[in-house]
Amino acid sequence: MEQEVYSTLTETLDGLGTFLPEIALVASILLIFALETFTRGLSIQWSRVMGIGGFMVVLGLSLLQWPLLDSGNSITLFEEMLILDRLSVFFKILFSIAGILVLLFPVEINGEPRQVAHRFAVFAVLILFMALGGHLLLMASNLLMAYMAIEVLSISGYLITFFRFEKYSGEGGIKYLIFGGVSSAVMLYGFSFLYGLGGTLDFTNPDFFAQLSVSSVPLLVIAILMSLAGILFKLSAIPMHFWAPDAYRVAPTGGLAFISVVPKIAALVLLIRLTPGFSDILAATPLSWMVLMATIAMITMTAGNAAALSQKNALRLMAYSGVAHTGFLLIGVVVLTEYSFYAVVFYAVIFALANLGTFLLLSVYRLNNPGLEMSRFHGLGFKAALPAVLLLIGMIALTGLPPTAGFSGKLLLFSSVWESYQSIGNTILTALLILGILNTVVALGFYLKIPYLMFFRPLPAEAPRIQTPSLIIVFSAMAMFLLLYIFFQPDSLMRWINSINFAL
Amino acid sequence: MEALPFHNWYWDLIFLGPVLGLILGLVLFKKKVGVFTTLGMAFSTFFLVFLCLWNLDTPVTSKIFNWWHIGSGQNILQVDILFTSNRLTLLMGSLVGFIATLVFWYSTHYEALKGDKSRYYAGLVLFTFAMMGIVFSGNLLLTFVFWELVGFSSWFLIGYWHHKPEAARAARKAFLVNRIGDIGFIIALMLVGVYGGTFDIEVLLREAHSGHQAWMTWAGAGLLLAVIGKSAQFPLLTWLPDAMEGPTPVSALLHAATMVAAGVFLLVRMFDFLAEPVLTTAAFVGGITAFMGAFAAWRQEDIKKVLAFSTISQLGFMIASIGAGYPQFAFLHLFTHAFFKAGLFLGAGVMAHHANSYSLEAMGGMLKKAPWVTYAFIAAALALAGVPLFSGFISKEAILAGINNWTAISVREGFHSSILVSILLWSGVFLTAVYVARMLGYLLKPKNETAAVSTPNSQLIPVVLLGIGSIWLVAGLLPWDFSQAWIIDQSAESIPEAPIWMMPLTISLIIFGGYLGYRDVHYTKQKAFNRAVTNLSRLNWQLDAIYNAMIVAPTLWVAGMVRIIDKKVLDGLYNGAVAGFVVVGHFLNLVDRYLVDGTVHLSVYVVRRSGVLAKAGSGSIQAYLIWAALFLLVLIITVFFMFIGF
Amino acid sequence: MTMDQYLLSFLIFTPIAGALLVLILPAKFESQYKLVGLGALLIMALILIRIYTLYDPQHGAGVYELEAFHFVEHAPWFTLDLGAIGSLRASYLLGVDGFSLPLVMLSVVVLLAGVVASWGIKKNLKGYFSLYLLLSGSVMGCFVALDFLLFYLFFEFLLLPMFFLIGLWGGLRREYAAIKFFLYTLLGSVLILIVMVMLYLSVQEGDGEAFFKTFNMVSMTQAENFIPGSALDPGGDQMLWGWPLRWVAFLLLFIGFAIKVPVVPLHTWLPDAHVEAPTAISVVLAGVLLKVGGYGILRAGFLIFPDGAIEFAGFIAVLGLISIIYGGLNALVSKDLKRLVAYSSVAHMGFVVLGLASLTNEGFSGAIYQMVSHGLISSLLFLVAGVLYDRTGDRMIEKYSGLAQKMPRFTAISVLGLFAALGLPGLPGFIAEIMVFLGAMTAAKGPDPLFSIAIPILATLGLIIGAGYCLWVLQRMYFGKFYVHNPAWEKSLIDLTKRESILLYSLGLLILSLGLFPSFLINIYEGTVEAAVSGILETGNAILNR
Amino acid sequence: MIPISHFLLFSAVLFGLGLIIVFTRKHILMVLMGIELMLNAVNINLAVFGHWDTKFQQGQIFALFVILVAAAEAGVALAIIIKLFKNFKTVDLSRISGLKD
Amino acid sequence: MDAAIVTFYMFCGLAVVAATGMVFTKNLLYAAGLLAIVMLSLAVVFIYAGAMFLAVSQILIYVGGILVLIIFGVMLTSRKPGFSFEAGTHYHFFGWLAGLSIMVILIMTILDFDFTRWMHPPEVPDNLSGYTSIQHIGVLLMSKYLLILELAAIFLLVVMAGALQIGAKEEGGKAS
Repeated sequence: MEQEVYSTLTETLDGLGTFLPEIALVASILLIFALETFTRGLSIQWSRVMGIGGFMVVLGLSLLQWPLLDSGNSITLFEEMLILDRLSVFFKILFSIAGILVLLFPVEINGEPRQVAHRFAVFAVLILFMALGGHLLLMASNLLMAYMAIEVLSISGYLITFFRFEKYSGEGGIKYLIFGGVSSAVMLYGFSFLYGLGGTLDFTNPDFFAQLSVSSVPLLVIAILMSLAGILFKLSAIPMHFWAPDAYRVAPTGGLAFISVVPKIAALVLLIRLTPGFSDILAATPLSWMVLMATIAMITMTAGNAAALSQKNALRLMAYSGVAHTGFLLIGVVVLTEYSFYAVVFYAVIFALANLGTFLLLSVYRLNNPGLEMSRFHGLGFKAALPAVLLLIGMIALTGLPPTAGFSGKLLLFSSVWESYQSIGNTILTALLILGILNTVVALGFYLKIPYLMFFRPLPAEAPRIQTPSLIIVFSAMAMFLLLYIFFQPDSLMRWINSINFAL
Repeated sequence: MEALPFHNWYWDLIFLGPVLGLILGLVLFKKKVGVFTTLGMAFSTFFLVFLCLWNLDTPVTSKIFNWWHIGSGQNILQVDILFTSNRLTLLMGSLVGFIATLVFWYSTHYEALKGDKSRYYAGLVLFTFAMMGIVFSGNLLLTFVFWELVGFSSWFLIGYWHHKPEAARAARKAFLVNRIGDIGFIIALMLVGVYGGTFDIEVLLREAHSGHQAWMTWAGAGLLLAVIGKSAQFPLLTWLPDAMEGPTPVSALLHAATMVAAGVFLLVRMFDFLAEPVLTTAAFVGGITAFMGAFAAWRQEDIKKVLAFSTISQLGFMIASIGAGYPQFAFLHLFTHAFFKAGLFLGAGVMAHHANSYSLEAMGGMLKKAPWVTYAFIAAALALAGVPLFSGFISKEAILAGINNWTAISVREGFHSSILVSILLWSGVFLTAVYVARMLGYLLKPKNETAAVSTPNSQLIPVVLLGIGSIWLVAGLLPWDFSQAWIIDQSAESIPEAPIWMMPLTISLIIFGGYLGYRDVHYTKQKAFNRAVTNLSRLNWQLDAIYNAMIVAPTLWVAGMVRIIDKKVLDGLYNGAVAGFVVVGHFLNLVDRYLVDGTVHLSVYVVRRSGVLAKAGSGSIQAYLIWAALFLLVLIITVFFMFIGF
Repeated sequence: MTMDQYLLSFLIFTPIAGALLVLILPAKFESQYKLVGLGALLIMALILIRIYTLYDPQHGAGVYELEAFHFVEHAPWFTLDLGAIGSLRASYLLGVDGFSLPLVMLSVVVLLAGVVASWGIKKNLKGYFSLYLLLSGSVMGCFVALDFLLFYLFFEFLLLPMFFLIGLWGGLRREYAAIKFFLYTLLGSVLILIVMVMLYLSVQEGDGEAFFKTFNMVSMTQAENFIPGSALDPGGDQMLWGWPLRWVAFLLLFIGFAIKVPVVPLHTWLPDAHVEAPTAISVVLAGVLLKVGGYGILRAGFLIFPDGAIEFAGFIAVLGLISIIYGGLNALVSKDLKRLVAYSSVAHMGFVVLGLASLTNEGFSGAIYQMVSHGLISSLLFLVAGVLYDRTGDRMIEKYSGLAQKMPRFTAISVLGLFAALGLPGLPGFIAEIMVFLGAMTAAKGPDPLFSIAIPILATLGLIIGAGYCLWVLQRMYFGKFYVHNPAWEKSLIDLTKRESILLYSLGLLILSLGLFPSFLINIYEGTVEAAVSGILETGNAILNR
Repeated sequence: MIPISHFLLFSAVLFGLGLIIVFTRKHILMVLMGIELMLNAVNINLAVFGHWDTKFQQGQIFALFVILVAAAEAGVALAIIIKLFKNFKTVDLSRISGLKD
Repeated sequence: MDAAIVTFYMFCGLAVVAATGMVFTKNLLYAAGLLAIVMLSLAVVFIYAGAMFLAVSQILIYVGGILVLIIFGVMLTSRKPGFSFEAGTHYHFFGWLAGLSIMVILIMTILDFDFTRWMHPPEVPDNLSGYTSIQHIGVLLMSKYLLILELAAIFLLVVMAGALQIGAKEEGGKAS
């Protein structure tokens, strides 16, 4: 026993070397706390610098991990708690970049200046914390770890949602929280059965799925469905998406950008890791994983689009847009072929990029229009052309039209569906393909709504002056440029993705 | 006579004379553009006559250049610019040139054309040019090009006084009705191009000569349809009377040598190509038209209308003759008709100038006012009526003989209804005499007005020339023997013998008809029957009303329906597709409500209908949760059913 | 001259550079934007002249071999590694053959006319001219791209500038029209996208070492480039819902492009878009954009899926016939001059479809000729409507009468345009239509029971209807007693200005010369047409009889 | 020896009751209590399954962390509820509906 | 029947009755009390499941922490004159439908399941024979689950900071 403890601790210590990015995240959190506590409080600028610095370090460390892992390699850490492979490193890099951008957003915290500074420090911490949760979920190979990571993401999400400190913050936050609480309880209930039937929490352990597949009965199906609930909640897929519009409506734009990207992608990675096992064990039941996921994907994208059509608020619109995109991301896990894996990773990157860029621009408009009501976008395209045009590009990218990488992403995704249809021949795939493509058309109806209002409606007489913080414009322009660039040179991104090992 | 070597530049002389005249006139002396154009036309005509003298019996076809072609090797379809000079084309060309020259000349002092005449002469030149094209073209497609150009220039000239709504309407009607006929031409072209593989008329005629094929019948039928349109035959005859809205010289040109003659000419030209059924149809069409036109001419009030219907009727004679298998006689009649009809129109123009009106009532006492013109007019009118010693007698006699022969043969072969054609034609002869006499009666009715207006020489001379051209000498030396007419190519086909009873019968019909017609001038009693006849005649058998009710109105109705389909159904489909999965029951309501407001509103509507997902009723988080749970339940229950084997 | 290799790129990027220039120039130079636009288009015209002088039909027909194309530019674009199923390669592949060159020429002319017609634009010049130039570049790209992805890119790129040009500078219901246009066309392009996906997953090309999935449209035309067993393999028998997959793909592609053409019943976006768009944009829309549809059907539909083309020829011909009659009848009852012209476009493009469906030399020639001639004629007619609209702001036919007395020159050019539209011989529409008729008649000889002789014969009805509405317009608007609905217009109705005269007369002259000298155009494409037709029939029948 | 299924049935009942509370009660705190009830039900499952996992005791440890997280969540919830109460003067979920389209 | 087993079912019954009471009671404070009863009963149930450590934690954290927090919440949010601890219900039909059906389905599936694998008592590995389960868990927490434990620490720290920041009074006199 002692020996085992010793070896475990040694392994843990050894593992720390490959855990540096997360350590850096924790360190920055602690550092900000320490400075906040032991000085007279950090100014906004300093919090920002600290947070961004932290993310920079994380970014650097994550980049260092990339060559460490050959494409085939994966390292398990902390007694099979975590698994480090290129997939997780890839998204860690993305998360760090997202984190840097998110901290650059204009401060949207209400309150008296000194308090705002305090609050911003906590906000920075929460962003870092959410990134930590994201990292852990990316690497999770254990249901306990996954649960903890999901909870980290959730709770930091609830808190971030509140961090505008306005009247409705509480409502959005509590709705998010209740929904999250219930869905995590449901998920846990599912996990408990998975644990009980599988005998272990470590889902990379071959025993786990082997044990599970012995007991292929309704209970197992229910356990899987209930476990999915929590993951779908993080993905904001239907039917677990209801929190999104309300939470999006009140959350600070920066935090929102992070919430809309990090938990979603991290949960997607978890789902990617679970998919082979789940689809294997479900193969023995009448419920096929492919049909299940395809159904959820179809419903999600369709309902998300349909709901988005009627929105009058840009943030709610973005919420439903996120829902619809979840549907598209789920296409990738319907059939997890190598191609669809590449496609979905590609799509996720593009989605993150477009979403971040769009939120950056929306934050500009939010300075004068805190609720981002669409009715107040009228004519702004002529008032300030540059952000409007950039927003247009972002929206086109989200729609998935050329010449933006959104199109490349959709193209690859649909191609992968078609390719697997060709090899499998399941008709639900054609349905998925057709519905997905039709949804692209429908999506146009709402994505272009804001640019449409900005260009096609006259400017009201008492139009507010638009502040255009140059830094934000520069960064969003960079994001949009990247979207254009990746369309023209998709191989620049694909080369990276190709070196991720699909075998997981 | 020894034939001249034929050079391609001859065609330049033939075609470009009036064009150069026009251009020269426009450039040099705009006021005298008419004179220049007339000179140019006269030059071309002289050249044509000259060619007639030398080259009448040596057919030449010259290829000017390749216009376009499709394909290569075996499958090539060539469209060459081909011009053919042979007996028929040269004679026709000379005729067109002659009449055109006179009309051009006449027009130089035509008072109703005020001010700038360059537009008018441009139209005339185009008209003649196109007609020449039809005459000489050796390529059926090219013929069609000119054919349409004739249509276009007639549209242009009929609508010359475009500020008059009637003129504009008449122009449109003329072109449209012609267009209907042209459909036949296009179908013929399609068949010829696809099955014949060439548009070369000579080749086609040769091919047809060596044996008729089925497609030729249909192509011929198409051509006949085109001719029916262009030559104003039944049932497409309504446009010609309306075309009187144009200037009178234009009418003269149109009736005599260019437009309507083109139809007859085409049938003559393509005669070998036409199959038996087509010809029979043509005979009937011609017979019916000859009768209908003559009847319609009977009670007209307007001298130009009388003349217009007479043209229709005479064209009917020609078509019937072709149908009976005697294109030469048709051509002979075309030839004589050109002279006297041009004379009639030009004369009528002068007289109308004197009477300040085209109304027959106003025409009295012409003999005093413009004696020479009136004499010429009477000569031409007598020719029209087919009075012996005038050209019309010869040609009409020929046609009647031909028809008689054809009927006899047909009846012998058991085709008894061919008698109808004979009867119709004879009645046509009779009615012609009636309306000519009636017209002359009005003309000669004494009237006590002495407002003498002098007639300029440029008008007097053409009319008189044409009047002279109406006597028998124009056709042949012997005023009673059509077979000796110099136009007739004796070698070409068998010339039927006229039965001995024919000439007396015609003459007596003419005398009787003339008597009746002359009495008709003074006929004032208003009997119901008489009124009905008058209405029927004056309104041309009510054809306009019938066509309006049967063709125009239904077409517009269909178009309106299509419009509604377009607006309601197809737009509705679009809007409905945007609406997505809205229940069918809502569909119609939807279209009505959102047709105008459009897509944006529609999508909102869709979501209001299907937006339960977004709203879940109350907007409360627990409702959301319940929805999610129900969703999960549905999933689970589905799975259970799957387990059971549902 | 080495620059000659890159002529096509210049053609695409000159207007795009112009657009950038307009964007960069500060608002101070606002009045110069149109000059930039004009300059860019003039440079394009010069490039085009250079292309035309260098173009030698003897060099090759194009269609099936990349070597036989002209001015080919081939550069790698990107290569994506897709894991187990191999790599995907897209290239920057440009080239013209007899199909594209006439349309390129047409586009340059129409775009030039459009820029002159835009002279009167007052609102937001920067946006207008930059979008216009962007549109010009995309149009060029559409016609010269030989890589499907590149083509699709340009095809989609037509959409957004057009959306804004209609939606921002259009008439009263511009927004409705813009959205409708957008959604319709997007639907079409989505269908095309599906087929594109199927295609590139099925076609491969090798570079000596390895095989790549490719977007190369020229490679897609050859059966041996299809991967055996792949979805669209001509040798395979993949089915979808009981239909051969290749047929399904062909139909999707056809519908996608048919929306753009437009073919009844997918046309309802067109009248609205045309009516609401500003004059210059209507001109471009009718003159160029519709042709992209026809070109797409030919290049992507018929050449890649010859079996589908043969199989559905009758069906397509019926659609073309319906378009002809249906568009004509609609035009007959249109009250708005622009709407009338728009519906006449539907009818005229129906001839294109009918010609293509005939799968004969004549039909193809006619279709291309019709595209060019309709491009010019409809441009002229839209400009005519625009002249009137500029004067009075109203285009209702019933509100005018006797315009000929006030505006003789305007009337003259209108007469030319309308008679060209109704297919008067001597004008290009006639040549195109007669070729289409010949083609359809030839095709009617074939075995397809649907493609009967009734189709060409019924199609001739379209000519009567066409004459009906054209002449009716002339009679109602131009002839008769002078009358305008609003007395104030009497003063504003002046005859053509110098700019308008130059524009309209030169277009008229072009139309006339095209009508008189068709060989000028036919020579460019006849070899291509022959190669295409024989190729389609050969490979198509080979696939069908397999 | 109590059969494992009895534990599981017990937990299922508790879980269901928790769900019903979450669904039907208007008071936020009641909803929170419902969630706690559900989490407790989960813990029963984990604990009872963990009984057989003697080597790593994952069940118990999982349950432990569930309790921990639940506590944290309750803390956050309370903080938000207090703010909410300040702004809305109510904690009745049916009356907190400022965010609607 | 063994008295221990009877005790187990008693506590189970108690918990279920208390939970059912929570569903129906109008008074918040009663509900909190009932929740306490449920949790305490559960602690007993945990012992029967062999989870001593958990039982202790349950009492400590749940009853001592969370429940107190909730009662705090109840008190803090009822500072209104005339406020009774009443809490209404809604969504009677769909709420009960969804909840009950899920419950029934769960019960049915559990009844359907074959639990023979869990019939035999757990095997204790040799190297653990000397330890109690509480000791074992302690060791595990410090070795295998060290990472999670640390994470939990950070978790609590951050959540506390966040919750404090949210719950703190507004500065500058804007406090309400």
